[in-house]
Amino acid sequence: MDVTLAREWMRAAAGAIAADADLLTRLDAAIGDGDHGVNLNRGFTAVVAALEKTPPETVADVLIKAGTTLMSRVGGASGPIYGSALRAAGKALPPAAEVQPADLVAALHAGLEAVRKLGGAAPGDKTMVDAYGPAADAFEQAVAGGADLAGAAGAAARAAAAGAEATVPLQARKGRASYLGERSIGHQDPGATSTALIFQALADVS
Amino acid sequence: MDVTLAREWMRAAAGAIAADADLLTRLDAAIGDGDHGVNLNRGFTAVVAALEKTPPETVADVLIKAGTTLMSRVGGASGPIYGSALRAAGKALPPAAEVQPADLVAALHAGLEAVRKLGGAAPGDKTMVDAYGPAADAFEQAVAGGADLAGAAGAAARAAAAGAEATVPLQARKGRASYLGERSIGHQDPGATSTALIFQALADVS
Amino acid sequence: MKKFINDPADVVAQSLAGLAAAHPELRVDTEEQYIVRADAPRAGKVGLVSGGGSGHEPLHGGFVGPGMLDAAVPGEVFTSPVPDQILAATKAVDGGAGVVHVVKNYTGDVMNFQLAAELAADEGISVETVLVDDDVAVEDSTWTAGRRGTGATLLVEKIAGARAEEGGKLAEVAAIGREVNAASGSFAYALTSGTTPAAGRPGFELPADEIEAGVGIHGEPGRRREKLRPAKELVRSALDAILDAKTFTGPVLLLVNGLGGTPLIELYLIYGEASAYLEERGVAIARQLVGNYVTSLDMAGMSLTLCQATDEMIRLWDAPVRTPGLRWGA
Amino acid sequence: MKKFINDPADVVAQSLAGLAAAHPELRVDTEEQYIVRADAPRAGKVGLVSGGGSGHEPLHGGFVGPGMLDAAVPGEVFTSPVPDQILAATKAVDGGAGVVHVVKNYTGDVMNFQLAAELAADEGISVETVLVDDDVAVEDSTWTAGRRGTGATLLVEKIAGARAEEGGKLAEVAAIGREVNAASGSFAYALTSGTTPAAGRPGFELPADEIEAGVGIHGEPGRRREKLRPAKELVRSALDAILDAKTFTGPVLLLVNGLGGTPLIELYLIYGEASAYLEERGVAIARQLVGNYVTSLDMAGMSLTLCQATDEMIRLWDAPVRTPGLRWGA
Ligand SMILES: Nc1ncnc2c1ncn2[C@@H]1O[C@H](COP(=O)(O)OP(=O)(O)O)[C@@H](O)[C@H]1O
Ligand SMILES: Nc1ncnc2c1ncn2[C@@H]1O[C@H](COP(=O)(O)OP(=O)(O)O)[C@@H](O)[C@H]1O
Ligand SMILES: [Mg+2]
Ligand SMILES: [Mg+2]
Ligand SMILES: [Mg+2]
Ligand SMILES: [Mg+2]
Repeated sequence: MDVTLAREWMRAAAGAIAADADLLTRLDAAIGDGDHGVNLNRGFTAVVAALEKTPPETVADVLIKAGTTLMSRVGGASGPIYGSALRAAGKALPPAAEVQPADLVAALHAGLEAVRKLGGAAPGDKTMVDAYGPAADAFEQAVAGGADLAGAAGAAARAAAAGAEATVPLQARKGRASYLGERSIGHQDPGATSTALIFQALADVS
Repeated sequence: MDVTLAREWMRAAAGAIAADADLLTRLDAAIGDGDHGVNLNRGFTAVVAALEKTPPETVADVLIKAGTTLMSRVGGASGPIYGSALRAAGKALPPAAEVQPADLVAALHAGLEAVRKLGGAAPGDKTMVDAYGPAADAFEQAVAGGADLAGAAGAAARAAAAGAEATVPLQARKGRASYLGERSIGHQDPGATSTALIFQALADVS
Repeated sequence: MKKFINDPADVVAQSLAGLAAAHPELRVDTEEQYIVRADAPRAGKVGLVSGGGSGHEPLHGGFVGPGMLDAAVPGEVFTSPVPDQILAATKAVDGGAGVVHVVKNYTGDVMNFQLAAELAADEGISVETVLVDDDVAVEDSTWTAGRRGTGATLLVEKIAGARAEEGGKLAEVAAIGREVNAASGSFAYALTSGTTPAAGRPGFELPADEIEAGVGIHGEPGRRREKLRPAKELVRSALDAILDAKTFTGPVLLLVNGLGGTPLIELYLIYGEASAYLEERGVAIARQLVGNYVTSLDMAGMSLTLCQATDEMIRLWDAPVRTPGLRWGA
Repeated sequence: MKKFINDPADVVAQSLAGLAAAHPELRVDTEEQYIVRADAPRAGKVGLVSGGGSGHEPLHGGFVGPGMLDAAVPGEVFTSPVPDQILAATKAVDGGAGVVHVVKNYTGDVMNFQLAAELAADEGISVETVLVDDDVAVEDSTWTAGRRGTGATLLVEKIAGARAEEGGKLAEVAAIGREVNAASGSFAYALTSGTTPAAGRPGFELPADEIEAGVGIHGEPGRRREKLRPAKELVRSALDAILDAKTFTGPVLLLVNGLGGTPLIELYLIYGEASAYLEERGVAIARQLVGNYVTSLDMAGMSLTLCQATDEMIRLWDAPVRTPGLRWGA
C-alpha cells in the first residue's frame, strides 16, 4: 500500500459512509440514538478535506491524520473509537511512503487493541469489535497464505460483513444498545456495519 | 307551561346536549377551540342536579336557577350568554307555577335581548343569535296564529335548526370564529347548533 | 390521546392540587379554584388578578408571587373561568386599594371578568380592567371580536405587577398595564396543533409540510395555512407582520415564546434570527426573554412579541420577581 | 419533520449563536463551541464543566452562571462533544484550583471527557470527574454500559456548583457531586419519541395506546413497551422502581422533569401524585422542582428523580443560583 492508495481508501470509505449514512442512522435509531450515520459522515467528510489540504507523505501519517480528525470531529462513542483505532494503526506502521501487507497486519491488530483498550468490548458484545476482529484475523490469514493486498483486503471485507451480520442475534453488552437488554436482539449493530463498509472500501481500492 | 314541564325541558336539553356533546365539540374545533360540547355538558349536568336538589316552584325560578347555574359552571363565551339569556327570560315571566304561551313569547324576547346586549352580536354574525332570533320570532308568530305550546315550540325548533344550518355559509364576526376571517365560512356555528338542540328539547317535551 | 392524566374531567383540579403541593409559598383554594400569594390580601396594595382558560401554563398560575400577580384564576382547559371564581380571587387579594384584572381579549374572558367586576363592585371593591389584545394576526376591526391577547400578557403582568408591588395606585397600575399592551404586538406560527384532554384529538391536523400562520393560543386554526419554510424566513415574516401593524423604533422588549412543544434549542435559534433581523431593521433590543411562557398545551409553535419599551417599563421589568415561572432578583 | 430550523447541519451552531445573543451575561465561543460565565476564569475557584450531546436544553448551557456551571460543552444533537472542545472549555474556566467534569454515563461522553481530561493533565490542569449514573431503569451490571446519567445531573450540577461557588476545594466539590449522584435514582416514561433534526423522523414509533417505560434522554427505546395507564399508576410504578433500586428514607429532593413535549399542567398533576405516594410510603420531601429541565428534544415524557438529601445538600441546593435555566436568590 502506498500513500496514494491509503488516501484513496479514506476517500472511498468516506464515499461509502455518505452513501449509507441513512442506513447507519436507521440501524442506530433502532437500538441506539439515531446519529451514527450523521456522526461518521461528518467525520469522514472532514477526513477527506484534511487529507486534501495538506496531503501526508506516509501511509502512517494518512491514518494518523484521519484518526485525529475523526477524534476531533465525530464525538459520540464512535469518534474516539475509530479515532484511536486509526491513530494506533498509523503509529504501528513504519514511516514510509509504501508499506507491505505484513506491516498492515500489525497495524490492524494495533488498531483493534486500541479499540478494546478504550471501550473494553469483547467479541460478542455486539459492537464494531465483532466486525473488526474477524476482519483483522482474515487479513492476517490471507497474508500468511501468500495473498497480495487486494486478496487480503477482499478476505477482510467479507469477514467484516459476515461479522456485522452475525451481530443481529446478539444481545448488546456495551454502548447504548446495552440499555435495551433483550430488546437489542434482532438488530444489526450500526458500528459493526460501518466497520464493514470501511473494510469494503479498502477492498474496492486495492 | 307548568313548572314540571319547565324542569322536563331542562332535563331534555341536558340529555340532548350530552348526546351531541361530541358533535358540538367537533364543530367548535373546526372554527373555535373545541370545548363547546364539554362546556355545555358540564353546565347542563349541573343544571339538572341543581333543579333536583331544591326544585323551584315557578317556571321563572326554573329558568333563573338554570341560568345562574350555567353562568357559574360553564365559563367560556357560552356560559355567560346562555346564563344571562335564561336568567333574563325567567325574570320576564310572572312568578307563577304555570305560564301562558304569550308569557313565553315575552320571555324568549327578553332572553334574546340579554344575549345581544351582553355579546353585541347582530343577526348574520354567525353566533347563537342566528338560531335564537328566528326561533323566538317563529314562536311568537305561531302563538299569534293561535298555536298551543306544542305547536309554537315545534315551529321554534324548526326555525332554530334552519337558522343553525344557515350559519354555514356565513363569515363569523363575533366570538373566536371571527379570528379565522374567511376561513370560518363553510362551517356550522357550534353555539347556534346547541341553541337548536335546546329548542328541539322544548318541542320534544311540549 | 396520550397524556399523563387520570381523567380528562379532573385534569385542572388535579394539576392545581399538584401546584399547591409543589409551591407551599402559594395558597391554592382548590374549592373555588384560584391561586393566591400566601400573604394576600396585603393591606394598601393594589391586587393584580389574571386568569383565563387553563392550558397556557406557566401563564397565569405560574406568575403568582411577589412582583407579579396576586392571584390567578384558571378555568377549564381553554375555557374562561366563571364569574364566581374570579370574584372569590378578587376578594382574596383586595387590600382596600382596589384590584386590577388583566384580561386577555376573548369573548368568554371578557364577559366572565366583566360579570365578576360587577359583582365585586356590588361588594364595594374597585376593579380596573386591563384588556390585552396584542395579536396582530387578527385584524382589529368591527368584523372580528378584536385582536386576541397572547404573549404580551406576560409583559403586562410583569410590569404592572412590579408597579403594584412598589405601591402604585389602582389607576397607575392599570395605566402602565394598558400602556404596555398598547405598545405591544405579537405573531405566532404553529407546526402542530395541541390536544385538549377533553377533546382527545388535535384541534386541527396539518400535512407534514404545512404550518398554520397567525394562530392564537387555543388550538384554533390560524389566519392561513402555509408551506413550512426555514426558521429565518418565518421569523422575518412574523416580525414584518408586527412591524407593519404597529410602530416600533426601539428599544423593545422581545419575547421569543414557545407554545409548549417547541424545544429550547429551536427557540434560541429563533432568537438569533429575530435579533439579527431587528438589527437589520434598526430596532434595538432593550430586554429579552426566551422560553415556553404563554403556551397552548403541547402545541409545537412559537410566538414573537415586541413591546416598545419606555425607561419606566424597563425599570419595572428589571424589578425583582419571585414566582414559579419567572424569577429574578429574589 | 417540522422544526424551526434552517438546516439540520447548523442547528447546534445557530442555536448557540442565539443563546449568545440572548444572554450577554454569558460568553459563548462559537468557534470552539462552548459556553462560559463571562467572568471566567475566576482565580482560585474550582471550575465546573459539564456537557454532552445537545437536545437536552436547558441542560447544560442553560445552567451556566454563578452558583452552577462555569462552562458547558454542547455536542451535536445527542452526540457527545469532542475532546478538543472539552479541553478548550476546561482551559477557559481553570482558575488554578482545578476543574471538575460532570459527565453523564454514556460510552461516548465518558470516552471524550476522559480524552479531554488526559489532554488537560498534559497542560497541567487537575481534573476530577464526577460520573452521573442515576437511571435505575438500566441494570447496573457488567452486561450493560452501566446506568445512564439523567435527571440527577441537574442536582449534581446545582449542588456541586454551589460548593464551588462558596470556595470548595477540587476534592470537596467532586466529593459532594459524587455523593449527590450516589444518593439519587431516576425513572422515565415516554409517550412519544423525539425527532432529531438530522434523522428527521422519530427515534421510535408508538401505537396510540402504548408508551415506553424506562427510557433515557436520547430517544432510544426504553426497557419495555407498556399500555398507557392513568398518571397515578405510572407515577407509582416509577417511584416503586426507584425505591426498590436504592434506599430512600427522606428527606428527599424530588425532581419532576418533563422530557420536552410535556405541558406543565401534566407535570404538576404528576407532582401531586408523586408527593401523595411518597407520603404514603413514608418518604418526606425536603425540596422539589417541577419543569422541563433535562429534556430529549420534543419527546412527550417525564422522569422522576429522588435524591436522599443531607442537610449539607439542602443548604447547597438553597444557595443562590443565577443561570438562564435555574435561578433563585439572585
Ligand atoms: N465500548 C465500545 N466498544 C466498541 N465499540 C463500541 C462501544 N460502545 C459503542 N460502540 C460502537 O459505537 C457504535 C455507536 O456509535 P455512535 O452512534 O456514533 O455513538 P453513540 O452511541 O455515542 O451515539 C455502536 O454501534 C458500537 O458499534
Ligand atoms: N358575542 C357573541 N354573541 C353571541 N354568541 C356568541 C358570541 N361569541 C360567541 N358566541 C357563541 O358562543 C359559541 C362558542 O361557545 P364556547 O365554545 O362554549 O365558548 P368559547 O368560544 O369561549 O370557547 C359560538 O359558537 C357562538 O355561537
Ligand atoms: Mg448513536
Ligand atoms: Mg369554544
Ligand atoms: Mg373555550
Ligand atoms: Mg450519540
